[in-house]
Amino acid sequence: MSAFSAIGEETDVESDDYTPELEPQATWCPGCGDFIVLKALKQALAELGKNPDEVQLMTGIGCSGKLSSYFESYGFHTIHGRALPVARASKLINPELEVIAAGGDGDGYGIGGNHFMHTARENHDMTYIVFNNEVFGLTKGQPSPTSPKGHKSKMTPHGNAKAPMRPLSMALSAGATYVARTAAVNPRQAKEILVEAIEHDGFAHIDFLTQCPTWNKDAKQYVPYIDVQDSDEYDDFELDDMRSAWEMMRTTEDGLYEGKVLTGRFYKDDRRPSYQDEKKERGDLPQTPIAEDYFDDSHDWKRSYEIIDKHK
Amino acid sequence: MSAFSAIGEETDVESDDYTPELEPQATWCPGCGDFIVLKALKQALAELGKNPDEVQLMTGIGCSGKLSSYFESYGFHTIHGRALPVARASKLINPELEVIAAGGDGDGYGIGGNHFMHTARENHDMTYIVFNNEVFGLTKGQPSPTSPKGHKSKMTPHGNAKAPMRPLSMALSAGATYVARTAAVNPRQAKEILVEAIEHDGFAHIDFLTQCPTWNKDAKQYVPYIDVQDSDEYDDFELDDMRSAWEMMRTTEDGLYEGKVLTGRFYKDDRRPSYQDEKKERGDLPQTPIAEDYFDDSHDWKRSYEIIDKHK
Amino acid sequence: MNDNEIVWRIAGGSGDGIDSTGTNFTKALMRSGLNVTTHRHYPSRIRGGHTYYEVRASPDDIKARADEYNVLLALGDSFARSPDEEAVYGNEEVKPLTENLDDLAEGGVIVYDTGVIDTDDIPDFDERVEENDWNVYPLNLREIAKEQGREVMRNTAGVGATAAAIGFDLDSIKDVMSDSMGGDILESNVEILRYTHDLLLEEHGVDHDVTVPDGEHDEEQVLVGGSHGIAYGALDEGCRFIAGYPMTPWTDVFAIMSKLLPEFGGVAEQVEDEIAAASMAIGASHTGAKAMSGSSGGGFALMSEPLGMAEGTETPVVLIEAMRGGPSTGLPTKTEQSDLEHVLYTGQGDSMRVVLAPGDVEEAYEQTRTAFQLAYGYNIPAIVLYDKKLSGGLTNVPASFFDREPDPSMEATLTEEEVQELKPEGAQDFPRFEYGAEKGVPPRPVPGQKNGRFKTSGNEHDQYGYIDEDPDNRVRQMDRRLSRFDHIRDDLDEQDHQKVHGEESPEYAVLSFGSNKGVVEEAAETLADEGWSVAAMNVSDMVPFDHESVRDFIEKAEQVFVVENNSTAQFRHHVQRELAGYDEKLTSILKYDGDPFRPAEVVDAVESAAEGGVETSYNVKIQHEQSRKGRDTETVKRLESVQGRGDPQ
Amino acid sequence: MNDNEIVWRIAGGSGDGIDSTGTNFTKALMRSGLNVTTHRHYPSRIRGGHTYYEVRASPDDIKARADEYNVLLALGDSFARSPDEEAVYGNEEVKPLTENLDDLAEGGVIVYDTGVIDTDDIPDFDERVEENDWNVYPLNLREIAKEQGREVMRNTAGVGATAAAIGFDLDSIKDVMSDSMGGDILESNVEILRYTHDLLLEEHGVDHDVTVPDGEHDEEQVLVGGSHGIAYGALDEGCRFIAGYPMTPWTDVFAIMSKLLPEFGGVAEQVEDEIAAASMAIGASHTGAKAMSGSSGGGFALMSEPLGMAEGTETPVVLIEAMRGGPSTGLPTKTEQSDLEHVLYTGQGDSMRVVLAPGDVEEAYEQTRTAFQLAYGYNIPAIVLYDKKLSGGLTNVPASFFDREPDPSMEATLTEEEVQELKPEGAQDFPRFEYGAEKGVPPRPVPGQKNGRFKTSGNEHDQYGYIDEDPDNRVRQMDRRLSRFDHIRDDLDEQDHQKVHGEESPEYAVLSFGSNKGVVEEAAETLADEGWSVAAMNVSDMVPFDHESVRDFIEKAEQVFVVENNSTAQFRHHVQRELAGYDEKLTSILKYDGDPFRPAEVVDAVESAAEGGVETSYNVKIQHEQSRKGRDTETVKRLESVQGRGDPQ
Ligand SMILES: Cc1ncc(C[n+]2csc(CCOP(=O)(O)OP(=O)(O)O)c2C)c(N)n1
Ligand SMILES: Cc1ncc(C[n+]2csc(CCOP(=O)(O)OP(=O)(O)O)c2C)c(N)n1
Ligand code: SF4
Ligand code: SF4
Ligand SMILES: [Mg+2]
Ligand SMILES: [Mg+2]
Repeated sequence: MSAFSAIGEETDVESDDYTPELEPQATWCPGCGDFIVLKALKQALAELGKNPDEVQLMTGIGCSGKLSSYFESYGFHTIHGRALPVARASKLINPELEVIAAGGDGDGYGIGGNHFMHTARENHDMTYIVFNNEVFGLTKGQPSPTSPKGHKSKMTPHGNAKAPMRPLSMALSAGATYVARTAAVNPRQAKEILVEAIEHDGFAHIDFLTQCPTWNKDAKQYVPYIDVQDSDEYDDFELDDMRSAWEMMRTTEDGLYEGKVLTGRFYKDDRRPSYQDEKKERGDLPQTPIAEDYFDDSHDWKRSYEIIDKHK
Repeated sequence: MSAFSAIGEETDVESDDYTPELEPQATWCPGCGDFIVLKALKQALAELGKNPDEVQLMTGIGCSGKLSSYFESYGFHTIHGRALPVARASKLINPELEVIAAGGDGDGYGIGGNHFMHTARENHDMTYIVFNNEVFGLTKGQPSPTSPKGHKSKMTPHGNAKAPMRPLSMALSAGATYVARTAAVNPRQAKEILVEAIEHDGFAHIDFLTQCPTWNKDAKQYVPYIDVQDSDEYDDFELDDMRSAWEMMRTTEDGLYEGKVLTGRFYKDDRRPSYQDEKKERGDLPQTPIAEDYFDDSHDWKRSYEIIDKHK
Repeated sequence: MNDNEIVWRIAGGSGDGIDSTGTNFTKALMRSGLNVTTHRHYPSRIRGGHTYYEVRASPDDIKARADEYNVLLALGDSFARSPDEEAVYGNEEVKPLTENLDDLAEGGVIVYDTGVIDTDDIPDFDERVEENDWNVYPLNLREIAKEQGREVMRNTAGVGATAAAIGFDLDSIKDVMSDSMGGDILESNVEILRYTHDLLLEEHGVDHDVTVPDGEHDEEQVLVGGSHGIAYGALDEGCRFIAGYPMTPWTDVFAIMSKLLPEFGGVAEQVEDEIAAASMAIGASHTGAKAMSGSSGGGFALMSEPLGMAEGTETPVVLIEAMRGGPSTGLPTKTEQSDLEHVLYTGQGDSMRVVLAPGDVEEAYEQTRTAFQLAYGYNIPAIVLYDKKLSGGLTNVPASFFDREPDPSMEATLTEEEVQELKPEGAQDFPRFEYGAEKGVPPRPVPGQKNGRFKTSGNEHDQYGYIDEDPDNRVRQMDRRLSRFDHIRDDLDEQDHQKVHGEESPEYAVLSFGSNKGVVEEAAETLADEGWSVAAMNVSDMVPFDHESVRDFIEKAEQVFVVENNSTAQFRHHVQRELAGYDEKLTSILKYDGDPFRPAEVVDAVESAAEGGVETSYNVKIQHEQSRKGRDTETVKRLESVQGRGDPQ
Repeated sequence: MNDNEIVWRIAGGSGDGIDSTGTNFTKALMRSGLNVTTHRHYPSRIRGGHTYYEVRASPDDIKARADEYNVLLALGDSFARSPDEEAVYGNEEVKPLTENLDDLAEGGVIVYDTGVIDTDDIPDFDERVEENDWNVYPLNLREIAKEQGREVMRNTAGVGATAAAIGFDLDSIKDVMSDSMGGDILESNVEILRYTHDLLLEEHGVDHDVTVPDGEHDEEQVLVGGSHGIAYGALDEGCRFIAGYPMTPWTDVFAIMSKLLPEFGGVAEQVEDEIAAASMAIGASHTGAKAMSGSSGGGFALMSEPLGMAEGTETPVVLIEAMRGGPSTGLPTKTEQSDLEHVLYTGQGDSMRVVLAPGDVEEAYEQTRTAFQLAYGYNIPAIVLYDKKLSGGLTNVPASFFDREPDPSMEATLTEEEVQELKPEGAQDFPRFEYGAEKGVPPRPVPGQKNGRFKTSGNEHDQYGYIDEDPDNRVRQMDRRLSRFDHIRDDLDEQDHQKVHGEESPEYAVLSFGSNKGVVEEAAETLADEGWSVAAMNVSDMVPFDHESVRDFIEKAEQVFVVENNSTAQFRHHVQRELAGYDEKLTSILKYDGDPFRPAEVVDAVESAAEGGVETSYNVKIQHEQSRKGRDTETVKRLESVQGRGDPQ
């Protein structure tokens, strides 16, 4: 029997089961897009029938990072920019957990950008939600890597001189196998995409447009949005064709700053094995979760004495 | 008169003028590709008539990082992965210097990957040479982010489980405005590309294939190589068209691990202003080098007392 | 409470403009001729959550926040929940009143907004009012503001009412308001100000003796905080480059510099992380500019490796560290002095940096200038260590304090002419790391200077900067680099940072560092007034340490109380490390609940500890032993009012 | 030199296989029944550059490298320049001979390769040979190897020749060779071994008294270094996860673990940087595995912030820090003990970590196990601090030393059954940070356990792990976390790490930490043999410090010499910090030229310092004062032979 009976248990859960009694009420500002991420995530996990005890949520630091305070599961509020490596290891030690990482655009594309790139390259099996509000929320409105050129703040009185980074095409170039963008203004799509991302075996990246009415008035409204899957104009790319996906992503990224909000799935590759599977295949990761061994009294713990002969 | 008379001075230099008397002889292993980077860089700067005193070379840590020991100019051997931010600031303080940054594939794509991405995004005007030997050289053969899948080493006895990262398409997606790959086996092309990169106004990235005969026997020979500009098979992409460049880069990146060594220029964009110019345009960077002010006795040093009224 | 002062507090929801209203009122008090200090309390949250802003004002010399306060303006927390979610903290709205009653002095004044707060929701409110003799003035501020057209004017309405309650003339308030507003907005604000002022007098009459004292300044004052001191010191010293990444509370300095540098002919960069920030400051400095970076907590932790690069390459740079509650993300918006050891020692190898911890706004300005002078005089990194308290607390300083000459000079940097003169005959490179250099500091050329080229490396290097692992070269370079500290100490001796405040040879001595300066001085004064034989010293020079002054101070006293805002007595241990003694003589007075000390807390702790006691009536800990061992054998008496949410037992 | 020992050195070019030849010879000496210790010198460069490998062998108990050596096998540096560049270090090839003459004992033996080295290029070679009574055996090893078909067999050829010169039986050498080779390769190696052995005897005859002593071990021995000790300790304690990034000298542990973990049912990850490495170890531990990471110098500096996360979230993790010369990139391949302060204090806020510094291979094994026990017993990060010397120096240990039970248990981690039992009635979450927990350690559930879910955060949090900035909660949580150190100290007291070696109440005491254990013990023995009243103590417990034992040791002596490998006396200051005393009693003996101490250096320094002297005949510094101030008023007498390249004067 597993030492972790919450895992894989048949569960009948509702969205509300992911609401913590101690912090049922998120303290984000009125109108903040982050509320919708929380709601969509609850719905997605309920739809997937996940027991809160089998979900490990790792968050960064930012308004977005507080997600783990308002979501009832195992929750690890890490440090700024480092949710991904913490999550990666969690999944390696217990691949049966549902591991979700989340954080802001500053957290994930700024200070944590290198982890983002390398986690995508390695195709770790997990879901990564980036709350993209095009601004540093928690520290009060400084430009983030996705802020539009010209964004004004205390830090940039003459407007941001930097061009925004391109989260979708970067994720793809880096190696992510599921890439989507959704928006807080479209909670139905958000939930669906979350379900797909969680079900995907490999690194699933969701760029989640979350308006920040407090610090980013310009980008406040992500409406009207276009769902590329529902659109005749934009649906002529193949989800599993990298080259056409890349083109569509560039169009989408440029569009955001020209007022055209394109959302939907942009890439999905089911052929590339996840990192966990690659490691297992090479004999570099045990077939059963390492976490189980510590609770298994019959586990055979190999000791150094067994290999000491080579030093004789 | 400038406080830096080496800058822009008409100079008649030869390749040998960049050879330091104290370390004329690089200590790389016999057959190491790094020798060719050094040689090509000397030739390129001689061709451009640069005074060694107007060149600021910033290097990372690695076999590659020792470039600054063997090259006669102002030389700053920084720390692992951080040559780019050091170089960026140098160029902001004195845009008239010729700033060149260099380091290994581990240094630049691994630990320093985030600086690489953001320096490209911001399009800082400088040349960045990555010695890509597909391995950690100085620390003795561990896999680097560009090591082929399956690379064996002490650290990976069953072979590397990670897919290599894609330096060219990443640079492009990130925002670099000049992207090329050359190889130590092709010193003529290397020199030409270096000349172009140094002349380019913006972030010029060169992925320089440097065989490491000591730790990476597999990748030892980058021959036969194909110069895409000279090839009928591969020259049907446009240097200034992002989409076709991206496709060509993917082909080139994949090819390397299949034994097809494609080199040459892959992207060049002369329209996007450099970061220095963006900042100047917004009034966020003075028109003349800040470094000059400290040597200019007539410079008017504004003081805090001039703005103290707002606190009254 | 001192009769000759007023301590006014405005409380409300985070994001409700409490901060700017408080600052404006402070300015008005200052312009009326009073000395002021401010203290701000806020949660790590953007909107909502209880926050307050307190100003103490007096014609006397004041150095710290007050022990209690006597005027409360309680606005409601306007924090609105998302319509999609249900609010559950039912009493959040009344917090601006409930949370602020404990510290309100007897006979104090309360003005509150009946539009949001219903005192029926507050247990024992009327009893407490009676017991404490509070003077309560309820007004429907929200309604009044709404009627005048804009609900946000609630703050102004409240200000008008409290002004009436304490007899503060509206003119200086209007004066301040007109600095930042004009036209219709100014007019309607002035109108509402006057309206509630008159209304309060009409409806309630004023029948208490809490009134604003009169004062007069000799000269014009400015209202500034530690962050201004640091930023202006840097600018006046010719700093023209900053790179950073936002982090509370360091962001203040970064924002001031980012705004001003373009005007001052410099450049500011917000970059991808703190590693890049510190590396860029080093690159900028190497290229000839006076440069700085900085951060708080985890951001500074990321600078450990670049800081070492500055040490190893002898590149001058000034780094700023603004402390907050730790470890890890800790208490992001609260104050603490717990990064001392981190700043002293982070980074591999023998550390080689200057560390100064200024005690107030003036010291922040002056010591930042000193940090630049030492950094660029000795080609060494210099760190200015301060905290959230010093950063955000405002105080008045004579405007003339800032009337000083800028000094962009870099003592240990060469001009191109000097390079030509000093370059050894026949050498290809410049000997940037010459063994025999005066004071251990070989001066540096700047890239672009003809014949100045040199190498530099974080690896051990020879006199030209080429990597060199020869043991003898190593020892010579290490000794040369270390020898600089003697000369730096000599320079600092001239600045006389460590001064004794109080008796020459007291029975009791109070030792502190950094931002506790004013608190400890005021506490010592109170103790002296009570007849104690006491003196205080606040230490700024962390490295190189001022052995002579501190030893002398300790030697002369019979018992020494080391006051600091952290839980492991870092400063006391630093003293022990440097002076190798005084085991029995030192007693720690520690506070680490996120709030700064008040003078009364220090007085109380000293009184208890002097008798060998270990208890105080505050959240303050007395520790007689010097080490971690024995930590839980002592007792802390805590305020029992709050038990922490979710007690599982 | 001791008569009963042989100290054999093989010198050549980096990359020429000096290392494996040396290790094989060492094994052969061990198998012949001798005790061995090794020391390796190499440049931060892959191929070329002078390197040597030294083994000391004796039937006696030996604890350190020898003061001098008596057999040199000088191979040429085969380092070939790139054909495109001109070689200019004309004499690089002879360095394996020239660089090694200073330490060669009188009457010593030299075997060198005339195929590469021409002694005419060496100034005064013949005079020095005569003066020192050296026995020189030139052989054209390169030529011989070439003739036998493979130039790389030069090393084997040299080994055969030195074996002949010191009367060492070829059997144990052959035996060792056959472990790693077979077939033709083995055969031709054995052939050349025998060939040069016989040739030397034939051509030269042997006429000196330097011979390999006889010895016998009671039981079978294994040849291991500190890195094996650490890795095997970790494995036996059930560590099944490592994440890292290569860095000298930490790479050794990382490589051993990376190779073995898959065999042991664990997982190893080389990741993008050290921030990720430490973060991953924390993530792995959080998910229920015993996990570790580690680095050296700058790599560990990058772990500062994740280390704080482990402290703040009370996630157990073991970090390994392997010191090398600093600051910054420093001396990457040389040894130093200069990261002590860094490891103790890096990271913002009051530090909360265990730090142990083992002194030899056995301690490395045992203290690594202890580190895991404490980490997982107290949910706290524990750091093992060692250095390049301990990492790379090999020594023999009885094989039975490793015959121990594995212990994967995690004392402060719950099973799912325990979670159900302990979960408070009606609570939705598990109170992972309960105030009242025994020993201050609330045990933790593991993700996936039913009903175990909890929150954790680097922010201050309440008993369930929710962010909570309430001052009272803060104080309680801090006090609880700090209270663990008392209990940890109690646990460590049982291990008795700090032992006195020598007299009970000596006149002179020698205090050291970490890898200087053997050196200092041997030095104390020498001094005792010379009639000094002396004792030594090596300290391992850095945090929590063993106040009692160290104070007692210092109290009992009249003068205490603190021996350490760094320039700022970090350990001495740590002692002062912890004990708040002994200003006058402590004298530092410092070495920071990149090489480890030899016993004779300590003896010499103690002899000088005991008289109040400040000079030694080595690159060793005596410092009587305790602080940086005064640094350049004292003198270091250096070996004058090397002035460092490129003296500009
Ligand atoms: C190392 C470090 N640097 C800086 C900070 C301060 N900080 C906290 S959140 C944040 C950025 C928040 O922006 P984002 O990641 O976009 O999240 P948001 O608040 O917008 O959701 C910063 C800079 C920190 N906590 N740690
Ligand atoms: C922070 C830090 N981590 C690790 C190291 C150790 N280190 C030095 S060079 C290097 C990698 C070298 O690989 P690469 O960058 O590809 O350069 P190469 O030697 O192959 O030219 C590493 C890991 C270091 N110096 N600093
Ligand atoms: S500041 Fe912006 S991102 Fe943060 S909670 Fe408020 S609206 Fe949301
Ligand atoms: S190890 Fe490889 S990269 Fe380094 S110098 Fe040798 S051949 Fe070149
Ligand atoms: Mg954001
Ligand atoms: Mg490499």
